[in-house]
Amino acid sequence: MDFDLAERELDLRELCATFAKREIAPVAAQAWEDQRCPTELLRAMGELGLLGLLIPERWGGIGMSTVGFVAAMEEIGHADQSIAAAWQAHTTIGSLPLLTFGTDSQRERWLRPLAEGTVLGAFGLTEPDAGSDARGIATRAVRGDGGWVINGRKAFISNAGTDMSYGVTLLARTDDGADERATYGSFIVEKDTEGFTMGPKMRGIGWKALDTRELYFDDVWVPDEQLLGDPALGLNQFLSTLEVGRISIAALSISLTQAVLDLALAYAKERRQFGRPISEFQAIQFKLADIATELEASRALTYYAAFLRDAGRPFRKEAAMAKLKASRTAAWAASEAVQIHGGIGYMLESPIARFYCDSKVLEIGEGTNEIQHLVIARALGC
Amino acid sequence: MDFDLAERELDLRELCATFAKREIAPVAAQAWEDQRCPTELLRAMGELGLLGLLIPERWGGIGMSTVGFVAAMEEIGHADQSIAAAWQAHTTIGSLPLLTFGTDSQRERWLRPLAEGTVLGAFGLTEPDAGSDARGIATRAVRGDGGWVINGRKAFISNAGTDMSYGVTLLARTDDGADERATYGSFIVEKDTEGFTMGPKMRGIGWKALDTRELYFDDVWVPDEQLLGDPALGLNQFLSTLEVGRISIAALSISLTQAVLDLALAYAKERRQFGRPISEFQAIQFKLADIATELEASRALTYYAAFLRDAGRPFRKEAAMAKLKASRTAAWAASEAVQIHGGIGYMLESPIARFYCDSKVLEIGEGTNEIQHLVIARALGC
Amino acid sequence: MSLQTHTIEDFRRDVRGWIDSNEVAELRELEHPRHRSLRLHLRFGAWIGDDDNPLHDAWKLWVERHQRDGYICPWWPTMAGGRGWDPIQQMVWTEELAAAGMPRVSRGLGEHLVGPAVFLHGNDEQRSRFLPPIIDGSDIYIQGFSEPDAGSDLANLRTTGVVDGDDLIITGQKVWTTVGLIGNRMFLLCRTNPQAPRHRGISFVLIDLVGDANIDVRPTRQMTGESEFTEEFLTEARAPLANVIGGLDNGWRVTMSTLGLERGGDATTAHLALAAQLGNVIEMARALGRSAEPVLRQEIIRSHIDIELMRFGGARVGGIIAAAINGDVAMQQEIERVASASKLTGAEVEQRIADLAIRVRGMEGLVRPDGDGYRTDQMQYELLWSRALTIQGGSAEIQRNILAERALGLPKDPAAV
Amino acid sequence: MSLQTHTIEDFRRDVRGWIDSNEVAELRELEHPRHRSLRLHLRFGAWIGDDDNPLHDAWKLWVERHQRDGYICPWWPTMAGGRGWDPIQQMVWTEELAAAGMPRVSRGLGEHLVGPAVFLHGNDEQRSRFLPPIIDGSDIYIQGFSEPDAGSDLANLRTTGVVDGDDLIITGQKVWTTVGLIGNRMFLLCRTNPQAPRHRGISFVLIDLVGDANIDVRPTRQMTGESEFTEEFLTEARAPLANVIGGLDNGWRVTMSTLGLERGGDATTAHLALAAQLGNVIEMARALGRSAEPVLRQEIIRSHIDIELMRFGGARVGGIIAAAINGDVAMQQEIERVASASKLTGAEVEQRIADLAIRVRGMEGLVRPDGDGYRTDQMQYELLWSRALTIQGGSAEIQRNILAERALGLPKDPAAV
Repeated sequence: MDFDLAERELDLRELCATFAKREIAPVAAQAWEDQRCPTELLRAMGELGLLGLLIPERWGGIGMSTVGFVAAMEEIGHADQSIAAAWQAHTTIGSLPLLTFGTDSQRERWLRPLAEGTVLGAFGLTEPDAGSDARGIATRAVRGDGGWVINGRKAFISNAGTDMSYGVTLLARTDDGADERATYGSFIVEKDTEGFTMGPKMRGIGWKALDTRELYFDDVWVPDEQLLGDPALGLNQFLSTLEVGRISIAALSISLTQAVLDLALAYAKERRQFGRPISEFQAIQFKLADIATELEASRALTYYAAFLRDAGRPFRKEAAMAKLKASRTAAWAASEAVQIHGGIGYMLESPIARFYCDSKVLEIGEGTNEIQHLVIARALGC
Repeated sequence: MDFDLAERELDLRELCATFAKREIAPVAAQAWEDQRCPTELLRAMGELGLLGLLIPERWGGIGMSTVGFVAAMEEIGHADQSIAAAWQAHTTIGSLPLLTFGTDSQRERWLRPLAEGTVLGAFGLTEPDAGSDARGIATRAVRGDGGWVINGRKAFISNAGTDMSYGVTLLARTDDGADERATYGSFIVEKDTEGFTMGPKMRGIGWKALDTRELYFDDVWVPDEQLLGDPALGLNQFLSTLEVGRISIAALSISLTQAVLDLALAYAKERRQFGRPISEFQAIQFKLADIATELEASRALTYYAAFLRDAGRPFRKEAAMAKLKASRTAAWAASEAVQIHGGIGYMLESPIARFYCDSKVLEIGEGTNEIQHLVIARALGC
Repeated sequence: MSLQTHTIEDFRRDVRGWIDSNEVAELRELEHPRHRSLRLHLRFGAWIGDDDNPLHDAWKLWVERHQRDGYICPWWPTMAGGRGWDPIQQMVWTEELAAAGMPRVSRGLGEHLVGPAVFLHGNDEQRSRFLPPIIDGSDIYIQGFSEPDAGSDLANLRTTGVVDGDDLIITGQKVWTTVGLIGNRMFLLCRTNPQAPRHRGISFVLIDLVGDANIDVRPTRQMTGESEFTEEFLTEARAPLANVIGGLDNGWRVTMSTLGLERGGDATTAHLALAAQLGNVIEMARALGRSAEPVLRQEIIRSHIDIELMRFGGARVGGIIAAAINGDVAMQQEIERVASASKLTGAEVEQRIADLAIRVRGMEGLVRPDGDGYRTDQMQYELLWSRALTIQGGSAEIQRNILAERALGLPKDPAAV
Repeated sequence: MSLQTHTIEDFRRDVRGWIDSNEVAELRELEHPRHRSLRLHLRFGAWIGDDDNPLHDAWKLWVERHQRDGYICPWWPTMAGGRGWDPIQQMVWTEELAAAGMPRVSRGLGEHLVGPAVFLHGNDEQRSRFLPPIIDGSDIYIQGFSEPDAGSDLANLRTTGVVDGDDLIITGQKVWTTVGLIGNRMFLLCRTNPQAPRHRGISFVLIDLVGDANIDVRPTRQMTGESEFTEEFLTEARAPLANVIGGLDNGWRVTMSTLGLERGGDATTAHLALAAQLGNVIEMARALGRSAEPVLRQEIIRSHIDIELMRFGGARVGGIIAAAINGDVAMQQEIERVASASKLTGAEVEQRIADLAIRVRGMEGLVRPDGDGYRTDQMQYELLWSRALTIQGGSAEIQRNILAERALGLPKDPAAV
C-alpha cells in the first residue's frame, strides 16, 4: 500500500494550494456576500489547466488521476466551497459526458474549450418535480426537422448562467412514452439557442457564489450532431458515468471539514475563558480530536474510492460510502465548530458561519444520503 | 496512491484466511465457552511463521510489514477475537520490546523462540491501582546481588500463564524514588523464577479464550542480562515502541466489525417478518449500509496508520485515531448487529453474542478511548 | 387562585408510617449483588430455590404483614381485592419503599397482566376463581406471547387453540418467556380462528403448567449467563374454555389493553431504577477520582436529564391510568402512547448508563467475579441485560413505528420496519 | 380515593370563553411567514416599524381588550398588577390561544425578567415606578448581560458601574442582545465593586436608552440574515442609583433567581413550539409523499417522544414556579434544575427537527425565497436560528456542567467546560 501522492499529484496540489491562498481566499467572503460567481477566478484556474483536470491531454486537458483531483479539491475547497462547487461541477458532470459519449468531432468542438478552460460546463439532470429518482424526468426530446426538439424544465443547474457559460448538456427521455422501456439521451444546447431560457440565479443558504438556476426548454431544436451517444441508452448506463460526482462531493466535504477544524482549532487556542485558552478544556479537546479523527477516516475512504476509479475497477459502492460518510462528517463538524466558536460563530460574516451554511447542501446534493444508503445496501445484496 | 496489498501481504492474508476458516472457526465457540486459551492453535500458527510476523528473518521472524499484519489480523480476528487477541499481544507488545531494546544475545535467547513460535510472549505494563496513566506504576527494580530485585504486581497481563508461556517482559521503575526524574527499565522474567507467581485466569465478559492474569513479583532476582536496554530510559521513549499496539487493536476492531456485518447481513437475508426477508426493510438496510460505511472508513484509516509505520514516519496521532475510530465503530456495530438479530442475538451461545461480548474491551483496552482523545488533541497542538 | 393540591404529601406520610412500623430490617440485605437472581424471582412473584436462605423467614413475615393490612396488589380496584390506588399513590409507595430500603412485594405478571385482564375483561366467575390465588401468592404466572416468528410482529403467532368439547387444545412454541421456570401457570395467546384476519381469531387463555400439562419448559441461556428467558413447547396441552378471558377470538383486544396498563405502570416508576443506576455510576466515578472529568460529567448529566423528564412523564401517566382502570378506552390509548414514549426512552437511557458504567470503571469492569456458574457483577449484568431492552416485547423500531401511526397519524405500514 | 382534580378544565373553559368573545380574527394572518420579523418583535413586546400594516389596528384592539380585562402579564402576582396565575394556568392560556390561532400579548423581557426582578427584589417605590409602564407597553426592555468575554462565563463581566453622587456611571460593551433595536430601556449587569469576588460586586440596573444616553446600539447580522442580536457600547452612561434593583453589589442573586423563573416559564410551554415545528415537518413529508418512509418515521417519532416528555416536564415545572413566585428559595433551585433540563433537551430537539425538515425537503429547502433583503423561509430560518440555541445564554456544555454540580452534587469545577 502507498498513501502518498505521486509527484505529479503533489505538484498539482501545491499549485492549487498556492492559487487557493493567493487568489481565492482573499475574495471568497466578498463573492459569497455578493452572491456572485467569480468567473474571473475560474478563468484563471482554466489558464492553469485546472478546468481540464480529468480530461486527457488529447482533448485539451491535463489527464490527472481521480486521486489527484481529490487532492486538488482539498486545497480549493479549503479556501472556498462555492468556487470549489462550481469547479467540480464543471470538471465532473459538466465535462465527462462529452468525453465518454462524444464523437471525436463533438469532443473537438465542445469538450476542448471546456478542458482548456475558456468556457464553463454545466449538466442538466434534476427536474423540479422528479424528486430524487432520475427515472422520473419529464423533459423529452423527439425527432423533428432532421434533428431533435426538446421540451422541459431543469432545476438546480450549476454553471449554466454565468458570463463564462457555453450552454448545457442535458438529459432527456427519447422514447415516445409508448415503449415499455424508457430510453434516454443527452443533448448539447448552446446558450443562444432559440427557446432555451433560464430563471434568475437562485439564492441559497450556502454556496452563494455558485450560479444555480432553473433552465427552460421550449421547442428547442438541435441538430443530430448535438445528440451525445446512443439515444436508446438506458439510464443506469448513462448515470454510471456520473458516479465520480459522488467522489467529488466527498472531496468537497473533506475540504470543508479540514477548513472548519482549522478555524475551530485556531479560535480555541486564542479564545480565553475562565483564565485559560479554551483549547485546554477537555470538552473542547475531545470535540477537536473527534473532528480530526472522523476527518481522517473520511479522507482515507474518499481516496480509496478515487483509487478504485483510477484502477479501472468498480467503485460505485465505495463512492456512495465516501459521499455518505464525508458529507455527514462535514455537516456535523461544521456544527461542532460553530459551537466551539460560541456567539461569534453565529455571525453571518464570520468565516465559520460561511462554511456552516455551505455544509448543509453536502448531505442533500448529488443524491441525498438516503439514496447513498440504498446504493450501498443494494451493493451488499439487500 | 495504491490501496492494494503487495503480493507477499496478499499471500499472507490468503494463508491466514485458510487457517482461520479451517482451524480457528470450528473450535472458537467451544474455546470461548470453555474459557480456555487454545495454545494448540497458537503453536500451529507458530509453525506457519505467524508468531514472528513483525520480527526480521534474522531473529526467526518473517519480517512482514505492518500493513501485512493488519491484513492478517482481518482474517484471524474475523474467525475469533480471543485467539486474535492472544496472537496480537504476542506479536506486538510481547515481542517488539525485545527486538527494539535487546542486545543480540538477548534477541537470540528470548526473541528467536518467540518469533519461531515455540513460546508465547507477554508484556507486563498495567498495574491494579495505576489507572490509565503508566507513569503511576509502583513495581520497582533495585540493584542487588549483582543483578536486579523486582517487587510489585501487574494486572490484566495476557499470555503469561499458558502452557506455552516462557515468562514475561515487564516494566518497572528503576529510580530510587529520590530522583526528580522517574526512570524505567524493562526486565525479562522467566516463568520458573523464584518469587514470580500469578493468579488464576481471569474470567472476562468477552475474550474468554484469552489467558489474562495478575502477576506477582516478590523479591524476584534477575541477572543483568535480563535487563532490556538502558535502565535510565524515560517512559515515553519506551512506550513509543508500543504504539503499534494501537494499530493492532484497530485491526482487531475492524475484523470484528466485518464479522458482525457478515453475520447480520446473512441473518437479515434469511429471517422473514411480515412476509418478507427483513433485509428488504429500509430501516435494516440503512443500518447495514451504515455499518459497512463506517467499517470501510475505519479500515482505510487503520491501513493508513500502518502504512506510516512501515514508511518510518511518525504515526502516533494516526494510530490513536485508528484505535479510537475502529474500536468505537466495532462496539456500535456489534450492538446494532445484535439488534438486527432480535431475540436470537441475545442468546449466549449465538455467534453474534460472542462478538458482542468481545467488542466491549476494544474501547477500553490498550489505552482507553479517553486516552486516545488526549493523544490526538495533543498532536493537534491543544 | 392556585390549582396545587397537597394531599399527596398526606398520603406519603401515611405510607411512611406503615413502613416504619412494619419493616423487616433484615431484608435490606437483599440489595446485595449476590441476591440478584433471587431479586429477579421476587420481582416475578416467587421465592424460588434458596429456601435455606436465612432471609426466607424475614420475607415471609414481610409478606404476611402486607397481606394482613391489604397491601398486596394495592392498585387493583377494590372489587378485585385491591385498595384502588391511583398510580401516583403507587409511585409514592414505590418511592417510600425504596427510601426505606425495603423490597416491594410483587405478584409479578399475575399482578400486572393477568389480574387486569381478568378484572377488566373476565366474568364474575373468572374474577373469583383467578384473582385470589394471585393475591395470596399461590398462582405464579408466566407469559406465553412471543413465538419464533412472532416477536415484533406479535399478531403473526402460530400456536393453535382448537375447541374440543369444553376444552381448548393448544399446540405450538413460545419463546422469550421471562423467568419461565418459576411459574405454575401461564397466560398465553393462541390462534383459535385461522380464517379470521390476523388480529382477530386470537384468544387469551390461562393454563396450568404443573402435572400432566403437555408443556415442556426449557431454559435457554442469555448473554448475562442467566436464564432470564425460557422457551415452551406445547403439545396438545389442554385448558378449559372457561379459562379463556374476554371471550373466544377476542384475545388481541384483551392483550392490547392490559399491555398498555402494564407499560403505563412501568412508566410511572421506571425513572427510579435508572436514577439508582446512574447514582452507582457517579459513586464509581467518585471512588475512582474521576467525577471531575469534564467529558464524563457531560455524559452523566445527559442521562440525568432524560431521567428527570421521564420522572415527570411518569407522574403524567399516573393520572391517566387512574381513568383507564375505570374502563375508559380513549384513556387506554393515551397510556399506550405515553408509556411507549417512556419505555423507548428508558431502554436507551439504560443502555447508555450501562455502557458509561463500564467505561468509567475501565478494565476492572470487564472481569467477572469468582464463584460457581456464570457470574457477572451488577454493572456487568446491567450492561448485558440492557442490550435486550430494545429487543424484547417488540423491537424499538417496531414500537416507534406503531407510535408514528397512533400518536402522529402517519400512514399505516406494518412492514415498514 | 383519587388525587385527581378537575379544576384545570373549569379554568380552561373560562379562558376559552374569553377568547371566543374577544378574538380579533384578522390577527390569524400573523401566522404567515411574511410576518416573521413582526412576530419576533411582538414576542419581545413591541410593534416596530410596519405601522401601515392593516393588522396594526387589529393588534391595538386585541391589546386593548387584554388591558381592559387585566390579561396582560397575567401570571404576575396581584400586588404587581397581574392575576396571580400559576404556570399551569399560563400553559392553558397559551394552549388555548394557540388553538384559536390568536397571538399572545407579551411584554417581552419586561414581562419575563424585569418584572419578576422588580417585584421579587425591588422596593415599593421601584414597583410603582417600573411595573405599570411594562404592563401598559410604554417601556420595552432589552437585556444587557453578555459581553465579549462574558458569555458562558457570565460572572466574568467587565462593564463597570461607578457611583457618582446619586448616579451610577456605566461603561462597557454588551453583546448578544436579543432584538436590541426595539427597546427604549435596558436592564444590565455591571461590576460596581471590582475588589469583591467574581459573583459579588455586580449590580442589576435599569437604564434609559433614549435621549442623550451615551449608549450606542449597533445591529449585527446573524446567520439567518436577520439582526436578532445587537451589541451596545456604553460610554459613561448614567442611571440613577434608584434604578439599581435589589441593592448595590447584589445583582448576581437578583439575576439568578429571575433567570431561573424565565427558564421555568419557558419550560412550561417550550413543547408547544416544538410540536408545531414537528407538525410542519410531518405536513411537508406528507405533501412530498414521504410520510411512509420508514427511516424518516423513526426520526420523526424520536423527536415526538422527546417533546412528549418535555410536555410532562413543563407541567411539573409549573407547579414549582407557583411556589417560587411566593419567594421560596429552595423551589427556585428546583426550577433552575428542571428548567435547565428542559432547555437543554429542547434546544437539541429543535436543532434535530430543523435539520430533519431540510432533509425531508431536499434541494428546494436550500433555496431562499425571492424578495428584498436577506430572506429565508420559515424552515430555513429555523434551521439557522436553531444553531444559536445551544450557544446563547450559556453554552449547552456549561449548562450541563452547572447542572452536574447543582443537581447531582458533582465537584465544582467552573473551568471544566
